[in-house]
Amino acid sequence: MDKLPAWADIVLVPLISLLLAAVISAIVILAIGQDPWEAVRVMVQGALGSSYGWGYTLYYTTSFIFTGLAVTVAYHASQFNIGGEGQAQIGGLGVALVCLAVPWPHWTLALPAAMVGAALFGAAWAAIPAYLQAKRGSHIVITTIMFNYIASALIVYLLVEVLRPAGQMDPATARFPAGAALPTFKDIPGLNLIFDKKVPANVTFFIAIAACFAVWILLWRTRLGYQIRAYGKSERAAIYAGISPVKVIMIAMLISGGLAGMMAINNVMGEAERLLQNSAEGAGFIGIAVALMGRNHPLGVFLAALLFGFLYQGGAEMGLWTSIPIELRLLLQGLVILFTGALDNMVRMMLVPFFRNRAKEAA
Amino acid sequence: MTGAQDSGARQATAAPTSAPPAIELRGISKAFGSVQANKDISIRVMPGTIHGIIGENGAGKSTLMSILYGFYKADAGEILIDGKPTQIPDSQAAIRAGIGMVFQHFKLVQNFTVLENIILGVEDGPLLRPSLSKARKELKRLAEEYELHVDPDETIEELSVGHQQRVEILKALYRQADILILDEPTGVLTPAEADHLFRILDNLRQQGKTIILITHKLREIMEITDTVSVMRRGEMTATVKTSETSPEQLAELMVGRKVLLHVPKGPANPGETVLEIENLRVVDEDKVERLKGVDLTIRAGEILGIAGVSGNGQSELLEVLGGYARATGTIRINGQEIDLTGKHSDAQSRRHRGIAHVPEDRHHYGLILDFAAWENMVFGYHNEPEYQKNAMIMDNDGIVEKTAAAMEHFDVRPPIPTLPAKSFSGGNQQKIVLAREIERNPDLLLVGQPTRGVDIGAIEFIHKRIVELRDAGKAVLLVSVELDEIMSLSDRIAVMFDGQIMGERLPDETNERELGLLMAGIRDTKGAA
Amino acid sequence: MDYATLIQVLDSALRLATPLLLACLAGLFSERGGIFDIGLEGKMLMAGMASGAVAFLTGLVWLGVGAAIGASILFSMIHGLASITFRGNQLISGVALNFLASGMTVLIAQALFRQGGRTPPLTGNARFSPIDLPFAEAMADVPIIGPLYAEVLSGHSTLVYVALLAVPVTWWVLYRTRFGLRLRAVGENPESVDTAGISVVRLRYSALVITGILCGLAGAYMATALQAGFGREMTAGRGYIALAALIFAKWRPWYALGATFLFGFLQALALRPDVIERSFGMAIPVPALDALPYILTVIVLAGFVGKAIPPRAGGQPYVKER
Amino acid sequence: DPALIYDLGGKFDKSFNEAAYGGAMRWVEETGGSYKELEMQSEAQREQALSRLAESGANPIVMTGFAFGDVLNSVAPEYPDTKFVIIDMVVDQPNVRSIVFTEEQGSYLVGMMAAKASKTGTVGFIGGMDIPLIRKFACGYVQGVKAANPDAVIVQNMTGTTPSAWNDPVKGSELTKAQISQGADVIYAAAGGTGIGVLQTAADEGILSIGVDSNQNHLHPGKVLTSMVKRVDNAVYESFMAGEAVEPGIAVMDLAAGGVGFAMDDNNAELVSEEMKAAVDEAAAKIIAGEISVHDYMSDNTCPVE
Ligand SMILES: Nc1ncnc2c1ncn2[C@@H]1O[C@H](COP(=O)(O)OP(=O)(O)OP(=O)(O)O)[C@@H](O)[C@H]1O
Ligand SMILES: Nc1ncnc2c1ncn2[C@@H]1O[C@H](COP(=O)(O)OP(=O)(O)OP(=O)(O)O)[C@@H](O)[C@H]1O
Ligand SMILES: [Mg+2]
Ligand SMILES: [Mg+2]
Repeated sequence: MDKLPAWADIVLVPLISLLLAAVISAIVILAIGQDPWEAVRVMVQGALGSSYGWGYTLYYTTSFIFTGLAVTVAYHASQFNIGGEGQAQIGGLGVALVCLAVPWPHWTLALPAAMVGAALFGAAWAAIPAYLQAKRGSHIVITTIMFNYIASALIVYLLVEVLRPAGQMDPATARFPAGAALPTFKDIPGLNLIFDKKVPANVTFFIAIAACFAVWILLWRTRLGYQIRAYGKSERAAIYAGISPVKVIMIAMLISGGLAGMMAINNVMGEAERLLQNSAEGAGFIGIAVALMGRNHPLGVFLAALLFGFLYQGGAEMGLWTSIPIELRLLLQGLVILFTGALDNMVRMMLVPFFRNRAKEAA
Repeated sequence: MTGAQDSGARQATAAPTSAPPAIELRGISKAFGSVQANKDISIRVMPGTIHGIIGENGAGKSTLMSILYGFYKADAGEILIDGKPTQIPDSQAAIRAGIGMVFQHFKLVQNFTVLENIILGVEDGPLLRPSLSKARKELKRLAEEYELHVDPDETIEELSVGHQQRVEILKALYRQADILILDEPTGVLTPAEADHLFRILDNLRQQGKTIILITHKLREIMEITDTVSVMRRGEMTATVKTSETSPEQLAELMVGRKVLLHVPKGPANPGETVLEIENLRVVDEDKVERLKGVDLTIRAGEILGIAGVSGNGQSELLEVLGGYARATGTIRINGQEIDLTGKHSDAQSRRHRGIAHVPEDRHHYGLILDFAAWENMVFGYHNEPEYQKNAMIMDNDGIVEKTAAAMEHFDVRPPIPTLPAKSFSGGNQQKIVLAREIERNPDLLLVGQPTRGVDIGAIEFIHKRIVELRDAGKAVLLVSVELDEIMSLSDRIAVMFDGQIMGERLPDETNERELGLLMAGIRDTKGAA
Repeated sequence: MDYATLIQVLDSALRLATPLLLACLAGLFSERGGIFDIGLEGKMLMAGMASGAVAFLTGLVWLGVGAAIGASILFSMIHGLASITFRGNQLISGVALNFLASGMTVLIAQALFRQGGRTPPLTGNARFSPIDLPFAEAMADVPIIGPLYAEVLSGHSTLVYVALLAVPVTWWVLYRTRFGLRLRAVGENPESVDTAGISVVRLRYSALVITGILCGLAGAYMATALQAGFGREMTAGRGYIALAALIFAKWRPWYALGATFLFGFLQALALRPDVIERSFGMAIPVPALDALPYILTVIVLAGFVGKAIPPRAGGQPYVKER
Repeated sequence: DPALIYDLGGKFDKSFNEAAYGGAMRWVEETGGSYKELEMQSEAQREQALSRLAESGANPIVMTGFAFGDVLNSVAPEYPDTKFVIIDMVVDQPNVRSIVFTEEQGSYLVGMMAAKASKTGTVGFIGGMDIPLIRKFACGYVQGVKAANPDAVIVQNMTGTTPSAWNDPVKGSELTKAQISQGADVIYAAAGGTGIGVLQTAADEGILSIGVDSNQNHLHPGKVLTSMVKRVDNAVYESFMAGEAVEPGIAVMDLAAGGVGFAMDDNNAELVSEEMKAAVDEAAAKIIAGEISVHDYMSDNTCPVE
């Protein structure tokens, strides 16, 4: 197959994929008798048109950064972690246990503890599939899917039978103590000038950015990252270099699960302030799209998470203010994953003739 | 197998010269991306003969045969069967034209029975039962006619490799092939199985079948073929009658470069023993014994060259020493025994013991093609303290600097450390690997095929470096299929054949002819077959 | 558990196992042909919506089934395009199609009926009604096996029997026909098929068409037999349970029947906490029963109870020339 | 504009949420006004939905379902100028109106009808999510059944313990079959969207069912004995009518106020005998008069009869 220049592969292919997804979505909107332009307008206005909208967009972005990074780290070790959803939910359990165990006096103390809880629980949930892959060759994609379901059953059980306070009807934990409440953008000096209303975006956003940076350091600056990437590129070469496949798979998946779990800081601790059923709300799956769009690079993940934060918030607004159902964003999401992850060769082939002509002209 | 029977058979079935060739290929070319696997190849194979094809790894033999069998499409050229131009767009067409092929890597379905494999693709209708019973009968007949006995109800994964090969041959015969292609059939066989195979092939020839036999083993060529073609780097370099050639000539055609490169090097000053190997044995995944008790020693300041046709155990020897294949026996480095199976039997431990390794296959082992040159420059040594900034972070800037220096030193072109390895040419990729391994100043350097696919200028450079290392008092184990490389670089030569050391020679006291015979597994230097 | 209750639970298990069985056999064809399909869920969902909509609009359930098959095959073909023609990542394609289905079904149903992504309730000929097997009445009084026949086996909708019939048919096709031989071969070693002069691409697409048909039936069953209309996310993860059952069944048709019936039985039990409590003397949490199929599958995958070896070529696109 | 948020069962659950929708539609028809509405897709969306509607200036904001209670408690203070109305839950905030129903009374009446219509003497109850609110339904129902036929057997099942229990018709259908096999020939479904499966299966199997919240008699004419109507529609309608002037505090919609009752129409006319109707009407009158007191499960979390 003809090759594309690297920049086209990194920038153009995702953009074209996005464009294709958008065009098809627009056709679907037309087909159900609605106005695509109106949809776009409502989405942009609702997600980016006000500080309030941004407060939501950035909140979702934060979640998607974590799950996107989770997929990214695993990807570099050539592991496809579809278990972000379950890992994020179990991470939420970790957060809830930490937050409820101690009457936290101040969030600055609660946050680090909750982060540890989230990461440990998320990592633990990734550990079994990782071990089975590394040691017994059980396909990690299937096991992580199974673990998503097991996670949600476990959470339901715990919420209904164990963690629900007496007398409460809905399956949820008690509210976290006030000392564990994370400052939202409205509470942060400086930012409160822009965000004058209560928005869900909170300090976790900055932790997410730090996580992007940390993942970048990990993958491209540390020995461990070097080994992860080397193993991911070529198992045979890794063995020649004395890199242990079992170790790399385990560590990469534990980091991946930990990152997915950390997402819970944002939604469970920062927003809901209690653990609910299905707390991850599909963010684990969106992480796949984010990582694919972001070409498995933290910077790309950040940008793609922003895009998906926009789509998610914009989609919700669209569901609210137009008669286009909110499910359009599932469609869009599916299309983006399809074009960037599965039909990427098709997109490339569409571009090849263009570059071939240009190469000829140049010659 | 006895020579008398052989020659008798050959005379009995010699085809009349007037008949058109059973197969004729004209001007076949085939490229895989940038790799030109076949370049303008023409060949004629007469009916009722066995035609051998020899050539180095990657010479393009399998590709050529796959084209004949319709598995690949040629970029150019034409195919004539029995003198008639024939289109072979897919394997179905090849089967219809009476061609059967036994691939180097068998194309059998592992969890199918023999019978199911036999009928796959030539079923007699939408239901299996009639085809199966017909095949069962036919199989019985073929088994008797050609001494090809296998249990039709056994699944493939339960069969030995030799029996699997029989199934492949039966598959071709069941499809009424008149032309049978066998791609390196003996590579996976025990000597006894190989002998049996040759009896079968001889039998088939007597029945009038035409056979193309690809092999690396000169002895086999001499024993059974009527004519032989030699391929080199995608080209057909010669076709000769077997009776009019000799193993030495073939060895030269196959591996030898006409221009013998002169490597300027002084006499060796061997010092302490660096490497001792005793009774080293390796059994591979298919339970085939690849090393059958190898004993070797190398001293400091000495280059030991291992000559041999590829596939005789050299790769396994390097892999065991490099730390990524399992073995039994004893290996000592500087007098200390190393762990062959336990916790320290990995590649990292070997490097700590001062063993550096230039692997035979740089694309799959030596380099990560997507990594930049500087990242490849520490590959395998990435844990060394000198490449770290602190406990966690690698000293990337430092590595880039060191890489730039090393690239300068090893004349890697272009000397840009940030370029990905895949964008360097083969020769320059090899220099990157060599730079990495030699710059570490190891006690023992393992080098596999250091100049495969490398241009003349680079070869000279690489050779010079290896000699320099020796002169610095280090031990070098050199594996190469290029005889003249072995001859000109080595201080001592060991010849490997069939997982064993056939003998050791000093380069000044031997010649290519003698080595060629040893490589062919023939120890008696006077009475060639 | 007394016998009458057991009969009742078995009856319910058979109903609940049917969509799993159809989807599991669908996955079997695809994966035996070397194409991993985690998009069973999405195809079932699409099929459910299509059958609910068309059955309601035409009033004819069989047209609904036809539409279900059509919709499901369409998704199968997208999967084929991605994983066979363009050699993309089969797993990602499956994930994407599941998302697509979740969104698309609601969008279409909402556009057509404006009932929040449901299709209107089906009545009369727009829906399958139970049929009684011959002699069910007469057999009912025979001890032990009578109720088993009359209550458990008899009195289901046509598609239940289609699903049960699909098991021997699948077995027969797989092991007794030329197509089955080639299909199994292409999932194990596509080169063996290619060198035999058979088109790998055509075989794999045919397998996906069958997958589409069976998933279509599974979805149609959900919307027109088990329930009377399509509802948002009505498959509720059954596609994934079917996938789990497929692994549990080690990609074999009769085992698939066993595995899906077991999982159906677990689902039926989960509906009857009272029964569980009575027969086990303690309350087993419903979530534990819900999770059991997945846990069992992981155990099988881990190779602790007889290793599940997937078709060897599964998941990898067939690339002849690099 | 006013706004309405539906709970997880969805707007067209033919039951609880659809009743709310009906009220809103009535308001639209009469006033020609417009309102915003939103359907919950997941637990975690509730807070966002509330604050987004409040943010958009909607007033009053009506929400159906107890599950909003917790989030409303934290959102309401953020928007002191917005009025909120929550149905089925008491939230003690100065700008919240809490509307609760005496479901036990309505359930009592349909329980009586069930007992009278049953030929086997066994009747069934299928609840949605297992919470005190639904036990309140069950308890009232049991009391009514026992009042009409002290020997009656009542089979009870809850669909589940999570909100998905409101929208699981398959499970509703299977539970119905199970109860039929235990002899039940009248089944009362208090389970939101899950009830669709109950009513469907009851109709398929030829037994009677009792709908809930909305008048569900029309779903299977001649097969649904009656429906325990809970006038959620009135609650929504009145809240919309009152607009921003909606009065905070607790409002109890009981039998006397027409908040609950049983549905009679052409679809079930033939199923309800004169005698049955007279008996139930009489009981209703006595309840209103205070002569019969139906125990409220939620008052002490117990039920006097099983
Ligand atoms: N499917 C393929 N795609 C790309 N390149 C290929 C393919 N098959 C072979 N090649 C390349 O074509 C060249 C010739 O390979 P071929 O397999 O014909 O060699 P060979 O003479 O049979 O070698 P060996 O002795 O190792 O079997 C090699 O460089 C090989 O890497
Ligand atoms: N299997 C492969 N995968 C990726 N790239 C390859 C592969 N084989 C060769 N290349 C690339 O194709 C190009 C040509 O390779 P090749 O080894 O033929 O070099 P060359 O032009 O012969 O150079 P030199 O003269 O140094 O041998 C190089 O960029 C090489 O890195
Ligand atoms: Mg070959
Ligand atoms: Mg070269």
